[in-house]
Amino acid sequence: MYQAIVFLPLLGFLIAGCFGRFIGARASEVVTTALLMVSAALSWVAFFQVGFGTGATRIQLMNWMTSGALSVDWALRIDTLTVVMLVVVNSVSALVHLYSIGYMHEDPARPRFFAYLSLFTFAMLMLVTSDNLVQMFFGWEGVGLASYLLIGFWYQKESANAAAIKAFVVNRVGDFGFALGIFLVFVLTGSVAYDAIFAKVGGLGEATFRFLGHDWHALTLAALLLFMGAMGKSAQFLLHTWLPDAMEGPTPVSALIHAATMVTAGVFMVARLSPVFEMAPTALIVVTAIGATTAFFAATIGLVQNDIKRVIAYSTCSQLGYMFVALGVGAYSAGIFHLFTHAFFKALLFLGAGSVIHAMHHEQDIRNMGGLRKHIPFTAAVMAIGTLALTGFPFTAGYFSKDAIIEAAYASKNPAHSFAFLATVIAAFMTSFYSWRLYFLTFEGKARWGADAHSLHEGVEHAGTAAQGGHGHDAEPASAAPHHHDDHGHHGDGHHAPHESPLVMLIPLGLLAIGAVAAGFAFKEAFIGHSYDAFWKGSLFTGQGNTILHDMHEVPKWVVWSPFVMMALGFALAFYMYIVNTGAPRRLAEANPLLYRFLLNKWYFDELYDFLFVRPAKWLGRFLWKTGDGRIIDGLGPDGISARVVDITNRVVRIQTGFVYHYAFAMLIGVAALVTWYLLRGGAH
Amino acid sequence: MAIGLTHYLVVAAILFTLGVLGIFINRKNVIVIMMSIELILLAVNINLVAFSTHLNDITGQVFALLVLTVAAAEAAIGLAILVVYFRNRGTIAVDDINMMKG
Amino acid sequence: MTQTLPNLLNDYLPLGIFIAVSGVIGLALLIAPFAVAFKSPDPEKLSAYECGFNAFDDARMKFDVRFYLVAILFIIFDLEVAFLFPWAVAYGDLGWAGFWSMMVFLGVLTIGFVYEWKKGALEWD
Amino acid sequence: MNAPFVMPALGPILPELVLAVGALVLVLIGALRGEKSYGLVNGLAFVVLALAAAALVAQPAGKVLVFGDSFSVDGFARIMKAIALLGSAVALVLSVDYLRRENLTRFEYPILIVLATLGMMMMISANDLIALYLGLELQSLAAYVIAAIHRDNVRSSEAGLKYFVLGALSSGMLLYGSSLVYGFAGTVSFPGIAAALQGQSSLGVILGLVFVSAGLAFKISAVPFHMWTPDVYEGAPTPVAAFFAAAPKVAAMAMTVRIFIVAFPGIVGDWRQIVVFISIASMALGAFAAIGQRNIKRLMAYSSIGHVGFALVGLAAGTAQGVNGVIVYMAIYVVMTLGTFAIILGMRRGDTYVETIDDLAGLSRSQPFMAYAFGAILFSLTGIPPLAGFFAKFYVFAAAIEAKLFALAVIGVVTSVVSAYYYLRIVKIMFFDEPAQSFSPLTPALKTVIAVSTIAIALFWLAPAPLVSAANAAARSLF
Repeated sequence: MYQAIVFLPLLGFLIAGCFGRFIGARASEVVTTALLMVSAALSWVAFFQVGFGTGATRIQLMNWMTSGALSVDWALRIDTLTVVMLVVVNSVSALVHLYSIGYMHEDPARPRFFAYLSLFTFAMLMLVTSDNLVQMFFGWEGVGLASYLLIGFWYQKESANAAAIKAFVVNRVGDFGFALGIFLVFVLTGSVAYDAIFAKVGGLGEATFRFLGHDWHALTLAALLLFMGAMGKSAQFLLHTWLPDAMEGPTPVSALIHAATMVTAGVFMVARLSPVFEMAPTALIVVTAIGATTAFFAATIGLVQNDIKRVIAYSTCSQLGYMFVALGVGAYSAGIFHLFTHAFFKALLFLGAGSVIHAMHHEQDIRNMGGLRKHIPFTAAVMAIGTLALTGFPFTAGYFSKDAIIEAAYASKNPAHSFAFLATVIAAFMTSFYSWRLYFLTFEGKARWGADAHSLHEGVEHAGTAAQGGHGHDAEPASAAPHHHDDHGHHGDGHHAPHESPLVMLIPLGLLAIGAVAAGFAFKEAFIGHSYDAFWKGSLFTGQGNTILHDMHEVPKWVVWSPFVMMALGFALAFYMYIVNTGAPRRLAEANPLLYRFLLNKWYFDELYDFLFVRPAKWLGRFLWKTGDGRIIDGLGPDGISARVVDITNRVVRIQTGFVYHYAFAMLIGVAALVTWYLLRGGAH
Repeated sequence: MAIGLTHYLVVAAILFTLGVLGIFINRKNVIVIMMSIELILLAVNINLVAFSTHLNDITGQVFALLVLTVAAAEAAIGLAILVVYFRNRGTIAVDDINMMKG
Repeated sequence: MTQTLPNLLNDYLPLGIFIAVSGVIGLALLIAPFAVAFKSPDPEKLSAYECGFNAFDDARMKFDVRFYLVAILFIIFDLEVAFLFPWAVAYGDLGWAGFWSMMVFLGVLTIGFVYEWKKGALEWD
Repeated sequence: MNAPFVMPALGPILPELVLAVGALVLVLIGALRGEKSYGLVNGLAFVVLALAAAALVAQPAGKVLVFGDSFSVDGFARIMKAIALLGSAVALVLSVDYLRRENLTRFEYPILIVLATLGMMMMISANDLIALYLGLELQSLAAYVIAAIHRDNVRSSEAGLKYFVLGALSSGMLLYGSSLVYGFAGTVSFPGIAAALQGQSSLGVILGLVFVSAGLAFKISAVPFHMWTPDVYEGAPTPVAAFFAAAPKVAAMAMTVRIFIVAFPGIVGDWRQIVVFISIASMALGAFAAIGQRNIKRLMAYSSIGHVGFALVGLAAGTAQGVNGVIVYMAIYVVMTLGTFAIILGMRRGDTYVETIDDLAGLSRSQPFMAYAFGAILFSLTGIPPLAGFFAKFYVFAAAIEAKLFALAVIGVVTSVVSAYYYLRIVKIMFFDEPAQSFSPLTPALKTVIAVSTIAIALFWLAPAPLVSAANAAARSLF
């Protein structure tokens, strides 16, 4: 059964990828979606079997490679943590597949799209079922690759390419740390298999590792390096810049990859390696601090964003920060629980946003929406549910998981806990504000897309998109134009009212809405409540002094109430500013122009990186190359190193003069250097 | 004074160095490079024969004989390539052999 | 190690004599023709050699690249034949295996020869 | 006095015999049938290579020494020979269409390839310095000629000339080193040298070793003996560059590994420094110098320099695991390189072959198959999992870490990140730039080579075990 869960998406990928052209788009959609459905159904079976029964197991597929002391098996590790992830990944993926049938129905490259989606799902499953670090790294890179392909799916669009490359490059930074971390763990424990690592790690508490002339606490260093990988993948503070840009991809992709699954891989990894992190308290402080910073920082940016998807993207970033706070303070189960619930409501929000975009003829700016509830009531309803869940309205999914994290942050003994508590509570307020702001601006109030406003806007918008190759629908490939939207009218002269999306898109929304409401309530006891031990069965490790799960239930009443109060305040403020007194936001922005601009420009992070890395690179590139070459390298992304690289390249290439005697001279120098080296060294011994 | 192994080795080393220097100091004529290469190989042969006598082991001389014949083949091929090159460029000045660089 | 200077020079005496003798012989050979040679040019002596060179010409003149070819072909066969000498000397000890080894070697050379013949490398034109 | 001269056993050298006799027969056929015989000779050359491969596969396992121990047939030799034969045969496949279009259909070409392959097989099996030198020269002499095969092209002849001059210098250095090693160890046989040294190194031997390494480094084009590579790759006709980049590298690497591991096992500490130095230098130079390149053949030259550096990381470890890494690396490298060159040969508009990177612009739209295959190969060359190139790097780095060469491994990882720049730049140009004029359709031969190599690269992760375990056994046969 577990093999089927993991390999059915691969099968789907192969069918759609290799034969998509022959069997046609419709067949590709049906095949991949059906396979995913089966996989998802099996995942739920596995979930109940393992979580509430005794099905934890390890399935050896094959010996993958053996090289000296290193032996890597290819095996599926099935425990509670795995099945939770299986459920999340497969459920969301199946629904996204289904949804995409409707959302992408105009795109000529659908087989490719569905193939990528299935490929991504397979890689993600590899990641979550991994039995050792190498296998995890493998899945880790696989999801990165699939994400790269999906963000750049509309490759005719310049911004999509830029975003794809940015995501790729930023993730490479994290992956570099991750790879080093794996090496270090291997050096320390002599193995990459989890069981062997966990067995050995207890005895390594005092081990040190000499690196760069300094003795480091080995496990702390390893944990920090691994966490660096998590920061890249999960878009944490400093390495977060790729996530909002990744919204250039099709909306279902955003829902699947950039909300529910891939970005949570970092959280999963830290939870999976909890025995390592538990032994490295310093690393946990860093995890907490970074998580809290991200939660706060991303929320502030979310306050003023106007693109419907970007708001949700920053919200994702912020929620991921919550999860890391939970992990950092040792409440691994709370982090995973939030991951679980977040997958439902965030996917719901994204898919809902997709539905809005679909209805609005590819409009993404919430300032140009409003009053949509009357036109697309179902979407509005599910978005409201998603927003409630996100903001933590009592008894929705977010209420249980997010409050648990805030309580854990308060109860923790982690030195960074008060900062984490403060940051998460304030972020809860901001979350509530920007979520309701999004909702109110989109669905309530006066319609700002009326004939005048819209046609004016549309002219601008479409001139813009036409320049990029005439895309519609976030931006479809040019080949789809001129597009006839049979089901939602046409553009240009005259305006047709927004209308509800087709049923194939509404079903996933409905299902996710159920999840967003019920997931918290139904599984609270199992994840973080009294049946904790029976449910997790040791798949999450907590150190002996770690009593956080007990402590978090003993916090003062005001702490328990604080998130609710914050949520209510946020709601009230949003209601006031966007329903009651709609002039207030403008006045506020005008009163604090600096702050407003600071937030609107995302704390100027892109500009800062641009200034620190990209600009010098460009300058040096122009200076050194004088010709158009500079563009090519710099086009590769925000990389300050590229300037150094170019510099070195030029020196190196200058040696290659083309003269035979210079070449011979180089050889002679080489020989002479080696001989000299041995003569000197010989004198030394 | 008995001429010992060391003397042969020193002569060979000098010849070898001359050969190597000839390759990259000379900027005029590729033929000189060919000669330098022969010089290097001859230096090697002196080494081999000297060691062979010193060690009282025939292998060195066998090696030398093989080097000699291979050197002939090498020279032949070198000259052939040089002729082809001359036909195309009309020059065999070492300084002119730099169509490709970077 | 602690040789006196005269002793050191003594060691190099044979070398000095060698250089002196070679110098004398070289010079003698250069000068002798002026003293003893007949100088009676006639058309036969002044006409070009068989290879097409003039009898009296700049020694650094350019000459036909085909000479290279002939020289190259010669040197290859010449040097490969160098293997025949040790083989002939030791022939008695080698037996049939040795005989056939050399025959194979000569066979390979012959194939090379056939190739160059058929390619026209032996034709002047 | 001497033991009677007896005929050596010929069974173990059957593959070499097939190649040698085959080459001679081909020369005769070519000579007798004249210039028109290219097609026939080319076809027969495949037959000869295939027969040699068959003879190789049919050899029994185990280690045999023949010709007075100067020729070793062991597991290591067999696997490297198999890779080299494969490389040569595919390079020959790639050449056919190119030669026809460029009017280079000379029957000497396939013969020279066969002869060079014979030289490589000798290099791989050589168990003493003489056999090593002869094999090396046989391979090199053929290679010099092939580089200049385009007689009327000034670049090709310049490539040949440069290759020859520097190659001759390097073999001179190798010989000089050999003579020193012979003199100070008293023997030319590799095991004999190991026995004579007894783990001690004298200055003479070290000096000899340095010169020998210089010669070897030239053949594998490792820095600072790499300078010929870019010029020769650029100047030589593309299929020739493909040939140079694949099989001879494998043979030279095998020879390097064998001489270090078999002849100097006791003084690992001494030669490791040489290997580490040239490995780091090669990785770094390969990564940096390739970035500014416009000509894709030049770029591949630098790329191959870098890859040799990575393979040397495994050798630097000096362990069976390291050698295992080298074998795996070279096998995967050959597949990737041949795939790349097949694509470069596909860069053709009508009868004109182009070779600048800009010509690839927008390839994903005009020739999606080519673009995606090339993309996969480039990602693999970068070393991104799950493609084969990742495993190649993984094994050598793992071996280096086992051998406690942490700095080397870290530098390797860093340079592989740097090298990602220029590989991904090509991806960017292919997928995101405005399309250039599109290429003519691929020939079936190219298509096959591209498809096979891409599939091998993309699906290697499913079953790395056969190659790795074979390499493992082969590596152990040296120790």
